[in-house]
Amino acid sequence: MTSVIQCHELGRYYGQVVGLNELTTELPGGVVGLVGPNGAGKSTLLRLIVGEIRPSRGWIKVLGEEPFGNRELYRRIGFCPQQDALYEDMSGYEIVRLLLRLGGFSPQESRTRAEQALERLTMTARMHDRVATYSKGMRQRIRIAQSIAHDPAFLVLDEPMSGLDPLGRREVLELLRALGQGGTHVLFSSHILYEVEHLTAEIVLIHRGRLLAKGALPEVRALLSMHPRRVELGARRARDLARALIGCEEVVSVRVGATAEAEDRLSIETRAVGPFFQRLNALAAGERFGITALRSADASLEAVFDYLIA
Amino acid sequence: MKDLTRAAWILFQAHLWRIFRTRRAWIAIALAGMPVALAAVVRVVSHFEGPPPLEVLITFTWFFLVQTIVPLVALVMASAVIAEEIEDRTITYLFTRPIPRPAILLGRWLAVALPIALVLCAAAELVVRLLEKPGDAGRELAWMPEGLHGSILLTVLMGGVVYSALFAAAGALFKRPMLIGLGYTFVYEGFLGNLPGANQKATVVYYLRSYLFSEHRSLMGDVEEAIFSVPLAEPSSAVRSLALILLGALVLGAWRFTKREYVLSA
Amino acid sequence: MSAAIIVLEGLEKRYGSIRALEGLTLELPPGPTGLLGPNGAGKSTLIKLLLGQLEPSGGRARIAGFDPTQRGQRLALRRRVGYMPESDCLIPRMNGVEIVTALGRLTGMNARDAITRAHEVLDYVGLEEARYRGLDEYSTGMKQRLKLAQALVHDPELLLLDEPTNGLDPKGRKHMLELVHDLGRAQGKSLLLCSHLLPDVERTCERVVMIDKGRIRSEGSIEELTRSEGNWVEVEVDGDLAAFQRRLGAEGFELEAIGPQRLRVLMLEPDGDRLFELAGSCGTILSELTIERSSLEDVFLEALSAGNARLQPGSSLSSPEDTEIGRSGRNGAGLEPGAPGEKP
Amino acid sequence: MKAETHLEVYRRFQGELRDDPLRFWPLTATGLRTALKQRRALLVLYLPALIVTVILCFVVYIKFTAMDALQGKKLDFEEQLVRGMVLAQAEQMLSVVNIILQFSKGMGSFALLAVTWFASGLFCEDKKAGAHQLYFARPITRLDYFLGKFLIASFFALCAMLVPLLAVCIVASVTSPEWSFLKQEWDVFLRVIAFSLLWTIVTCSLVLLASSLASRRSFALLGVFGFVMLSVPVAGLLGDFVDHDFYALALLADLDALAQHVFGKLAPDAKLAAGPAWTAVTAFLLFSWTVIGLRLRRLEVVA
Repeated sequence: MTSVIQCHELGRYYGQVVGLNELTTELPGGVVGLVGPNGAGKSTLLRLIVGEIRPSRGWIKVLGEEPFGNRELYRRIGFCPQQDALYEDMSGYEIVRLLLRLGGFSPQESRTRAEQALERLTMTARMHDRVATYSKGMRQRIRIAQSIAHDPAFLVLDEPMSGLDPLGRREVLELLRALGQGGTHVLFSSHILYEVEHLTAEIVLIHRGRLLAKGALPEVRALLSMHPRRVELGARRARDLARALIGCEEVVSVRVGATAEAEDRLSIETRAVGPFFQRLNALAAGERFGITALRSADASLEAVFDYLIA
Repeated sequence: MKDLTRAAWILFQAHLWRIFRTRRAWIAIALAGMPVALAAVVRVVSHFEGPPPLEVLITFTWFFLVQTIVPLVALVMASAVIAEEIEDRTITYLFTRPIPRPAILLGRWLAVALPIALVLCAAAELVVRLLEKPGDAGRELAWMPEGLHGSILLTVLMGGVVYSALFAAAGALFKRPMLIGLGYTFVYEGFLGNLPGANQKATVVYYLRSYLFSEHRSLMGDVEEAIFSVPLAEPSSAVRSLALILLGALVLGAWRFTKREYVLSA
Repeated sequence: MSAAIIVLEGLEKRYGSIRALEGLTLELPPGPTGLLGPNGAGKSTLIKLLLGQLEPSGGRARIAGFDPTQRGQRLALRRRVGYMPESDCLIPRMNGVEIVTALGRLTGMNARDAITRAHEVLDYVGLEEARYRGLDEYSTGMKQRLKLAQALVHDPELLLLDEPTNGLDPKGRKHMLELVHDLGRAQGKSLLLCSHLLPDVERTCERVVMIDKGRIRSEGSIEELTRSEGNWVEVEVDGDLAAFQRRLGAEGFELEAIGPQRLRVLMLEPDGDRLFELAGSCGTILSELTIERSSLEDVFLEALSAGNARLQPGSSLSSPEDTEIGRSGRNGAGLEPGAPGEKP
Repeated sequence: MKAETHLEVYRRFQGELRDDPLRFWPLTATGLRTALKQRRALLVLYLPALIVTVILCFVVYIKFTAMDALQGKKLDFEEQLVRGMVLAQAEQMLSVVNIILQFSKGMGSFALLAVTWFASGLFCEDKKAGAHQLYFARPITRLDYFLGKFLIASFFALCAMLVPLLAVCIVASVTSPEWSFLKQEWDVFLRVIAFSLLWTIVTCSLVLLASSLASRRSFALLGVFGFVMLSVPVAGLLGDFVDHDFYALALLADLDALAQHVFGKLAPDAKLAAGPAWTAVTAFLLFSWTVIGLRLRRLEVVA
């Protein structure tokens, strides 16, 4: 996977306020989720990638080229901004067609591409109405449509699902997945971690303007050795299972029945999750503990996020 | 250069008649309509026969129309050309297209300059038509000195175009173009333009005045005579200076617009 | 306060020819309830009715003991209802404490009560020293918590929260959800939570009401709605998946692959031990074993598509301020309802 | 002492929520406190007014004392010179009532300025910040909201007019020999109050109308000044060419005409008679209230 973005000591300051503080990294292709608390520098990074602002220090290369002021690069990049900004008195179709024309397409091709993009965002029925009459979800679809209409090689979206209802959210997730499978590199920022996890395992975590973590979620979780892995179990003979498990040297702690009605609940912390599962399977195969549930409790992106941002 | 003209042409087409869907256009039309309405009232109810004395015509066309309404209409419509895109943050879409940024200023300004010119010339024409009495169709505008009607229209047209370029550029240069524009029109030009002395040459209104009155010296009346002892420029040189101002404003605005990073608040 | 705080019987609301709400019959007991529905389903019309800002066009309703058909009561009921608006809203030139105090007094509190109560709710939502600062120094999270505080200042029984976690980062959302959870469960307030983030609703609410095109599509406790019929068990397998599948097939279990390492096995009664034995016998390791429950999202999408299927042609349009005619005619999301998509 | 822990995070509110008729009053009280925080603006606007008031009181004081000193008292040369000069000046001055009349006209335009500065943001800033969503979720009606804001604006107008005028009247009564001013001209107090209230209503309605129409405070400011400035030439032109009654289109002309009329001093040959001024003002008030009512109706329905 060629790296889509390379940056070296990339920094950006607004006066003393730090937007981004010395980022040196390479971001892979494919679908990547950019996460981080408010004000961590996500929007700043996206704007640097799209070349809307200039780095204060260091450099950044997107698809091998410096983005700021680089007009030709915009033929290969699609950008969906976070702000809800559109030309209120034009129609969705007119906006997408105008931006395609400015993208260098002929009038006929702009027409067909605009229709296709709006079709893909299920906006065909309302595309000729004025944007002022659109709901929040429809405005969001127009913003996404204009970013994919010219089939960019690299698509950047700043919180693409904000304001959408559940139907819209699922549609946009499916669209991004399809684009990813179709070979388009997608980088999108989002605050809704379970949606990011639902779409991709590749994440980039930024906090206070610095890169905190990068890569596939399971690997990132494994790197957090200072946080032993928590596994939750449900079993009819919870205490017997607990006694058996406390014997394994990978197990760091066992909690039984933390709350009254959770008598059959078991929560285990282990440093090496692989060997632990082997030992558990061996035990469970040997003796009937009445296991009804087995789940790793802190492998989700939310858990990793809490550990890193804490 | 070809990219610039192509992008400017596309933006010009896209935004040309769109301005009339915005509230700004209706405010501008209302402004332009005021002199016309007043002229109509004066015409219908005025108790002097025949065409009104030239002073009234000059009052309407020069003082009221060219010195106040033309800059105001240009300000209301043109100052938003870039400023609105920035404030509404729709500029992001244009910045992420493979087009030279000056094309945005040029294209959008042209799309506004044309309607401004139309609205103002229509207003000027109506005012002049209204102030001459019906009935004596034969003489029609005969009472007007040779060529005054034409030069009034041209002055209004040039004023509209040059002012709109100035205020469009102001939109790219400053944060609050409306206030800057008002300040320029009523404080800088209103004040400096009427002060005796060579400093008048630094205002657009001087060149407009030169163009309109250089051949019709007598029309300016005694009051103006005292103030503007400064010799008026030749019409051709006045037009040349106006063109220079127009180009200068657009180039400065485009240069600043390209260099400036619009850090849109998150 | 066990009685239901909201009782709607055939409540209707028409904007001219458009029927925004068509005969809503609903009882809202204390505790947190989620109000779900696509854009333009009539949610905001319902909120306006519950706030006593609109006069119902038909049907009867009792909101916090008041009857919204009479104008006087529509005003009085706002003393018992707290509203947290969705969009950004603040009173210009005032800091946090001043805003909450002013709104408290506007609800009928005297000056002293308003001040003490303002500080009380600002402590509750966790706005420590920020309460004295102007709102331009507030982060989105702090603004959302301030909006919640102003809704709580007059201690209403009913709370209407419109997208409280909108635009918040994960930490802010966690904090807001904890507050909502505590208000609904521990403080026993009746709470109507509008949100498009269904997992958030799943975590904080006990019951859900799904609305689409002005009608209630489905209603009930989340626990019942998401319980799946047959007891399918989902398993994550490390090692030779095919061998394990063959072994299960041999034992006569009905199964289905739902991902690179994930299987779905139908078991009469969920017996993990048996699965471990079978896994052990063919040398594979089970790293996850959960009883399958459909997510609230699936239930929601199914309710919508079922609603669309039963839709008679030429039915009512959705409420005017947010029409999505093009979309509402379409059958749910691309996915078939109840299809085994990955669970979030 | 029995140990107890109060860990309950959320305490219920024991007080009661009164439904008193003055529902809008908190809106005014909090609005005023916020507006009065603009120290600089208060200083810049009201200090000159204060100075003018003090000067005028002094002039009135001199006028009366000079007349009093007239009835015999031997004076040396310089004193005579000074008193002669002052007396001459006092004589030129019309009677005290005319002073007050001119002063109230001056204060009328100053009130317009003050109200425009402090009140032009009342509606549009609320709309822009979304405050209406908070207000209308409370048990207040559109009328309460309007009254609350109107009283904020009137406070600034009354401070600009009523307070200075009454001050001058009181000084006049006190310094006039044996309260003669009070005995003969007691109706001036009523006229001052009547005119101040009338003009307060006019200025506040105009500014609130602009505020309800504009999307930003600066536009509302522009709108008020624009309306007042433009109405003068328009009224002038129409008045000259068409009919004298059209002078009433200029708000400032109405100010003068109404002041003259309220003080019973309307000169017969005045350019603008009282009648058209009253009709213009009442028409304007009705127009502005209906427009404000319509604009507030759109604000009310919240979600």
